[in-house]
Amino acid sequence: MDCNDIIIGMAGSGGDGVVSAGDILTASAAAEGIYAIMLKSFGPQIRGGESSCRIRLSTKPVLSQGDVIDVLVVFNWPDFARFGAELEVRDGAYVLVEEKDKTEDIPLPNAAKCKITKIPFEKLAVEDAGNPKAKNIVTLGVLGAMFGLPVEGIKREIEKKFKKKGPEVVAANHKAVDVGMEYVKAHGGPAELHFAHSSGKPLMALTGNEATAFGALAAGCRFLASYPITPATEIMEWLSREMPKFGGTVLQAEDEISAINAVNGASFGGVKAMTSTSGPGMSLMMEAIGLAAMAELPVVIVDVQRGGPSTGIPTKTEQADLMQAVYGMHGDAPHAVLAPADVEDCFEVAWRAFDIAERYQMPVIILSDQLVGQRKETVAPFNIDTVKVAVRATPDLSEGVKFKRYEDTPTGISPMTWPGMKGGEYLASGIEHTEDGSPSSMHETHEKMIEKRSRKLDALSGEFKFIRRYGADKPHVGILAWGSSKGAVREAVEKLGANGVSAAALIPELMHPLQKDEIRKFVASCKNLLVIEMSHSGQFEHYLGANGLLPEKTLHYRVSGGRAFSAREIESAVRAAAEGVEYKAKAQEPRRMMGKDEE
Amino acid sequence: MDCNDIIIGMAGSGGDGVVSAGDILTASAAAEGIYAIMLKSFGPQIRGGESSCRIRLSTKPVLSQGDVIDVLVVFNWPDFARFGAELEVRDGAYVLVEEKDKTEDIPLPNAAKCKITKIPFEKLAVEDAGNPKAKNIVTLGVLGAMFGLPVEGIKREIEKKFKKKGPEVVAANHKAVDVGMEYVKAHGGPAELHFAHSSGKPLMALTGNEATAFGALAAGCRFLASYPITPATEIMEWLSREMPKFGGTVLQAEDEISAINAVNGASFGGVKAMTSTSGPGMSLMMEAIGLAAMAELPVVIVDVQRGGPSTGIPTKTEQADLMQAVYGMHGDAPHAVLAPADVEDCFEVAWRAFDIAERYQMPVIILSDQLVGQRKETVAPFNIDTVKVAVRATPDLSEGVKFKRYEDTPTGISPMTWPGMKGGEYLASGIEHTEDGSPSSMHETHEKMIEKRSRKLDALSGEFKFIRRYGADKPHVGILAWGSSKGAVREAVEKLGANGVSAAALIPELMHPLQKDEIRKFVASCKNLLVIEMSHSGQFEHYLGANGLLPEKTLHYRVSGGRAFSAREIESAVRAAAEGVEYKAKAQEPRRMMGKDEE
Amino acid sequence: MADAKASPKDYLSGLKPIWCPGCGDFAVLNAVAKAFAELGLPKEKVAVVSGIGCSSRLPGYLGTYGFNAIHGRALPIAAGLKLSRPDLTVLAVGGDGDIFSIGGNHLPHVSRRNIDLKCIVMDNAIYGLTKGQVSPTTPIGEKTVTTTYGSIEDPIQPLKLLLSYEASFVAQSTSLDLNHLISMIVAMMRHKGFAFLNVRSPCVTYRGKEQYDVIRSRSKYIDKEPGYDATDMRKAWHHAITPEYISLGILYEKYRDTYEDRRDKLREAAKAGRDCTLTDVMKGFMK
Amino acid sequence: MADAKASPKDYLSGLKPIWCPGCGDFAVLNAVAKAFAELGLPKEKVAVVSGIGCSSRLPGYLGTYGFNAIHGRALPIAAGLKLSRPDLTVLAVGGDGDIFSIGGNHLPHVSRRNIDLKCIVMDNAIYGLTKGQVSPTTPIGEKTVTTTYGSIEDPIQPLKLLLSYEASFVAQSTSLDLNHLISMIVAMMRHKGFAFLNVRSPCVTYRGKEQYDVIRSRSKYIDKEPGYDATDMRKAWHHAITPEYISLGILYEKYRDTYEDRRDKLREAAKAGRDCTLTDVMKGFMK
Ligand SMILES: Cc1ncc(C[n+]2csc(CCOP(=O)(O)OP(=O)(O)O)c2C)c(N)n1
Ligand SMILES: Cc1ncc(C[n+]2csc(CCOP(=O)(O)OP(=O)(O)O)c2C)c(N)n1
Ligand code: SF4
Ligand code: SF4
Ligand SMILES: [Mg+2]
Ligand SMILES: [Mg+2]
Repeated sequence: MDCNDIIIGMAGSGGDGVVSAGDILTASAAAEGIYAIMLKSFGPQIRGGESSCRIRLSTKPVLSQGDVIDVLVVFNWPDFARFGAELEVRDGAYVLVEEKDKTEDIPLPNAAKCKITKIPFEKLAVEDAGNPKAKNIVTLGVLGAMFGLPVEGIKREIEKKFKKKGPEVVAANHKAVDVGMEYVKAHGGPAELHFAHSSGKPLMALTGNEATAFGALAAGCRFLASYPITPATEIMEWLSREMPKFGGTVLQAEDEISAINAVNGASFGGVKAMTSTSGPGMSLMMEAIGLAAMAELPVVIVDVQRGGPSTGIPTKTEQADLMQAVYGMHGDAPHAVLAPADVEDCFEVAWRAFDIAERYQMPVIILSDQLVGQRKETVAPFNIDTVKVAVRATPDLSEGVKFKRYEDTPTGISPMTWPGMKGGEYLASGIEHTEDGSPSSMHETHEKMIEKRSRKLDALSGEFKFIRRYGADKPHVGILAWGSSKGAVREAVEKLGANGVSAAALIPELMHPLQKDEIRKFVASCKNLLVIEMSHSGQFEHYLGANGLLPEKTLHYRVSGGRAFSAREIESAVRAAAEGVEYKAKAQEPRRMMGKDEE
Repeated sequence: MDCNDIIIGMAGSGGDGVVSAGDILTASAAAEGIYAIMLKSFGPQIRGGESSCRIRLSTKPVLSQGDVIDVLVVFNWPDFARFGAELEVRDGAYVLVEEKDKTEDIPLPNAAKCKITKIPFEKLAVEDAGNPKAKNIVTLGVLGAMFGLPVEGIKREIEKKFKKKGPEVVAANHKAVDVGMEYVKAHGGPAELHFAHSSGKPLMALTGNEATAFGALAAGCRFLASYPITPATEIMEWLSREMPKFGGTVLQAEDEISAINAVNGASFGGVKAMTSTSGPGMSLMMEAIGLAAMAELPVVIVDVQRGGPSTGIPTKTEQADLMQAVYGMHGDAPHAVLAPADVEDCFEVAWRAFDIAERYQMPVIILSDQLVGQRKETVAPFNIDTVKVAVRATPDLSEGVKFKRYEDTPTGISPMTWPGMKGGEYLASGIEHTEDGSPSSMHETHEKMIEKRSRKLDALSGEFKFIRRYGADKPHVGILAWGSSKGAVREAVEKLGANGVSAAALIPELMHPLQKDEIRKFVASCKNLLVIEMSHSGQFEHYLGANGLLPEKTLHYRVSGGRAFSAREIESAVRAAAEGVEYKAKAQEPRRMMGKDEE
Repeated sequence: MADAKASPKDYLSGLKPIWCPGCGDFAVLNAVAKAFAELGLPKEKVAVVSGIGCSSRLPGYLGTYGFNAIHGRALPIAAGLKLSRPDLTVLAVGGDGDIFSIGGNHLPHVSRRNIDLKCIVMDNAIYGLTKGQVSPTTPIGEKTVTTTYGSIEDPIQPLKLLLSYEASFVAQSTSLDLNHLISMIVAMMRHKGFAFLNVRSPCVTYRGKEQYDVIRSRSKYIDKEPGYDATDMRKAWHHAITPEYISLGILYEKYRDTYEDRRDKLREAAKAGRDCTLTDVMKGFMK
Repeated sequence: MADAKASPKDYLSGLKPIWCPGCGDFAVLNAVAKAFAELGLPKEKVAVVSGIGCSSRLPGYLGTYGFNAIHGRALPIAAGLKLSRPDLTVLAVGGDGDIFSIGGNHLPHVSRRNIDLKCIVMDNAIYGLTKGQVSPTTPIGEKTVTTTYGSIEDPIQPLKLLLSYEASFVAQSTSLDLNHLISMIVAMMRHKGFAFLNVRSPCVTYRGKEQYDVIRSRSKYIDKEPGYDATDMRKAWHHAITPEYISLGILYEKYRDTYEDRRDKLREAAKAGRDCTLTDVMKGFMK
């Protein structure tokens, strides 16, 4: 059976190299022009713990990580069990297991409906490939031969990857691929399931965090100060490698407070600057983001959301920093919030964040999440020419013209200077101030200046459109969702449409200020409205309510984080909404398989 | 003309002692059983700058600081001008000025309509009382004799105040009072306006911050860690004096992060603990408040709001930390928010905050503000017997019973232990955890535990009622307001009612979780709904919207902070709302009087 | 108070550590349990507080009260706990990132206050949990995931800092010498006042197994020198900053009033000889 | 670059300070303006960054670029500014609460990095702006509004801390001696690397005018001693901790590579001899 969309899952111990095999597979897909999304997952151990990955390959752009797995490779079942619902397999799936595993012990609820195939991975690696560590590479050979994956591409990737270690290493790994392929040929040959593809234009393979970092660099960001935190650290790691090549600076600050304030300082100096963090770091940055709002400094803050509250679940996604991003500062502190919905978006959102920050002189928060930030996708090379490199409005400093740094203008944007500009000297401050920057504690000044600053949001929402709509024009069920939910939502909308269910989705990417008119138009066009989000308390729904955008009857589908949405569950939620009822996710079955839950 | 409600304003330089005169007047009112509210205001200078106070005296409980001033004493007009709208005088007011001041220079817009009285304050102090520093005391004598204020009470307060300095000092100050009184007798005698009062039961005179501190002490708080910040510092100052007497500890921490975390530590130890701060400090505390939510620790945080964002206006009030208090933490972090509406409330809200925190094992934020926190009011002695001293639910630790710290219960409240309890050892953590406290990164655990924690809010809003309603049953205009706005709102509602305008107000004091049913009922009973708040962006209105509580057409009256609401402007807003239109505050007239606005 | 039959195992929770095989933190866990047993501490009277990091997982592996809090805040939490519950034994633990970087501002203040709590840093000169970023104790020139081209920052010298903060007990040990480590923990727990112990605890995953050799070859047991006087600040200083060797042992120990001692006196002064009631206090508002 | 005709007045904004009459901070303001004039700094190339406090009002009184930011964060803001704009002269100023208490964690890190910026603390041993609370440099026993019964905390010793942080320039002066103050500011501005100046600047309102006498009677100009060697850390240490007198002058000054120097080299290493384009970088995603 030919297919052009296949999902492969692998699980094993740290030493089994399943993630590295996944990386090679994804990279070779990219090189062949095949679309892919790869998710990795690790246990709490830094080393030697369990790890897994799931790769969806398709000849068409893939929207989400996909629902159930078509081909599963498991080196170790206890390891597999730790990933619970993340690795659900479909009925009829191929399950490749170690030869020694007993079929009756396989803890899949639908094991009886799967095609269990025993393969002596370990033995092949040790005896035939001559290297116990090459088990994952042997596996790639097996997968390639069984399911028609791009084996030549895999070999090329292996070559690139091991080149530095010398030709012997490359040859040994190539041999491991061959060992796997030959084993398949000798034992039953290719499976019925065949991934039919032909080579296309090469794609890039990168994570959302890398795309964000690259977008910032392209926008002209030349200063990053951050403090390490999962799942945002890759932004700093990538920029610490690339930024110096462009004469920029990456500072690993002593904490997040220092990081955001260094960014405030750099921005005051006229340099485009950014910091990257996750929830706990965001919480620490609130005061200084408010300072940027008050002093009207262009700064960009990336929050790659993870499970919360507090330390929460650092390695998994959630969408529950939304209210903090919008309302987390004390006082009325105007700023913007943008949310990327996939890896490609990360690039655009990053440069647009700088565009907004620099032109409107305010903090812009990029609200990414672990699911977009850390997943790897194949995407077409970015069109760098689309990037607008924003320039701040500067004042007339000629003799005799009085420069007022915080001049009250119709848009609220006051032309600004920075050190080095003669005659543009001014005092930036977090204390309330008059148009010329002098401190003031008068209500009248406050009212006027707070009005001026907030006017920038009106100007922004008037000028800037960043919202996406998918599906039917007058849907039976209209979905409002945001951020990384987009993939599964869009996929569900398309599937439902193909199956005669009229659905549509609106995904705002400018989260604050909201484009209220667009949302109102959408809401008015829907028979039933369904808000979908990964926040137990329903932050997005509350936020829409706060903006007066929800009709009396709004349905919702919300779960807490710790996993990705699947298109399948969204479909179910939409089908329920079509009947006017709310869908509740079933308690996940695989959970019962686990021994101890603690990590 | 007799009156039983009089507003006196005074303005001068730091050395003039107007605030100290106001304090004496307020204290003597309290001793006589007269109701009073006193507001002070200072320029940005620490010393030697301008200062002013306004005291409203009444034989009935006073709800707000009052609108326009009946009697104004000005030692120095440039100083007066800095207070702009804060010291507006009514037509027909008595204005007492230094003899040397030229009537035509008096910069009051309605000067022509005022009764300008020239008095040689300086000269009386220097020549007759023999002490240039006694000008303010002379003034008290003048005011007493002219308007029938309780002169004997004033003398008694002076005695108490100066006792420590010796009988000569007391006598000299008594003489200053006499000098003032005699001057009045000799020059025109008592004014027509006469404050008619008789002595009643003595009242206390205290600020909201003091009442908050006392409420905490009464609730059993035995640990306070704070960092100084205006306008909250008095809470720490008061407790640093009183807490040690009760065997408690007050720690001035190195910063707010340390303060709130020390409080987390004390609470983990089973001790009732609190921190006090204002907006900038709150912003720094967000991470650790989230920790308390996750680790389910009872902690109390007081935020005495000031003008924001950022450093903003430290000495003046605003109601724009509401969204932060409710939504400022990353992730879904259940906690409660209470808002006192006047000085008396501060006491009750403080002990109730501990009651909620301890029983529900979560952070409780007291959202006070500068207007309640720093104003002085006379109130009847607190009934200490009403205070519930909460006790945490503890588990059965008998042999053989497995103690699960985070047991999933119907209310979400899990009996807890603290160090010292044998068999109750457990790991508190900010990382997601199972019922027995072990770390977990499974979605299923997360969903279950986040559900458990949020259930506490349902239990709380079901059990705890703290909301106040004033005015007509089926009002033409219903007001939703909160916190310190209450005074002016209630006064306006009563006045409007007396004038045949049917108005009502609902003031929730449990701000989070909201008592939705009560609010819905109220909203349904109103013809027009008006949301009143001191936040330019309309945080309260957004918050009500987020909770789905606002009808399609809601009117609002919002201003930024930096001043107090007057009942008069609320009246205007209600009258406009009765016509279905929104009221806009007029640009304040006094503003034009000022020279330079910067401070 | 001491429980004669205490065994180290009694102080463990039984949860299996998720540290990498070979991680230095295993030794610290063992040493803590052994020291607690040696001191016979009733386990319900002990609280171990940590921040976030590989090292901060430690309280979860103990059977005492524990608090695995947020990054960098072990010390203020421990301080709040100890100040309100002076009857407890309170130990704060964490990593070099946790305690010297994000939490760095708590050290001088807890030291100068001389709060009677203990602090162990598992110093591996790297951010372990977040997978290998530079830390304030990482040597200059070192390549990490955030210093691709080698670190350009001079590291801090923890012992020197703690001496200048006036910690009343400053010691160093390593995961390589379990007995020494136990003895240092026992000594710090016996000290009255703020006690600080830096443990060179290798991160085999991000700094390599070589760290064991580096530490082994450069260690010197300074307090085994005859006549070593731990109250001599100048000597302590010398051992703290010498580039020649890694000083192991108690560099400095000097008793002085604790915060708790002084607070007791303050309470007496406040009470001025009589018990105070809420009604008394309320009278203050009526002057 | 130097502007020969610069006068101190050119560096003032003309805004009237709101400090109390007699406040020590007036002298610091004057000294800064005079030092800038002496150095002939173009005022558009100077940025003065502060936190919040009486002392932090200073940038508002200068005519250079200024940033009156938030409490405790003058240093990280100044660091971000200097690192991204190495062509500027960047001075951070603040109070003892601002820089030693809430902002205390920025000092060790800015020092060890040796970022080429300057820091002046107006140390009045009290929280002035918030009306008289205890600060980390307030002497033990002192009564303040938050220490009704006298402070029970040992204060920090700023100079000692800065020395242990390896600040490459550590000096002290006072508001009482304008000429000395000017000379210290000039010296610190000429130093390449992180320079720290503690100024004993009396708060007459909350610590009393007596502070002037206390400082006057206890001051000693240590670097006026013949043969004083400011590169001798041990001597510096001695002067920093001696209880006998208040040491005035440059206690320590030693040049070493700045962060900026090292970063320049790092950039060269990263570029590896060729100019990099965005397209080159993007190719990295295609491996
Ligand atoms: C506020 C905050 N910032 C950052 C992090 C991410 N984080 C967790 S542990 C850690 C550092 C770990 O290093 P260290 O403290 O040395 O402990 P180790 O893992 O090396 O034992 C960091 C940066 C966090 N959890 N919270
Ligand atoms: C985050 C935060 N916490 C607290 C404050 C309140 N605050 C303003 S200035 C100050 C301390 C002032 O003392 P210091 O830094 O010594 O300066 P000085 O006024 O004595 O010059 C404090 C606590 C604040 N503005 N922001
Ligand atoms: S990463 Fe390093 S510190 Fe963390 S457990 Fe592994 S070896 Fe230990
Ligand atoms: S309060 Fe003290 S520090 Fe502040 S201006 Fe007055 S004298 Fe100076
Ligand atoms: Mg470490
Ligand atoms: Mg100070």
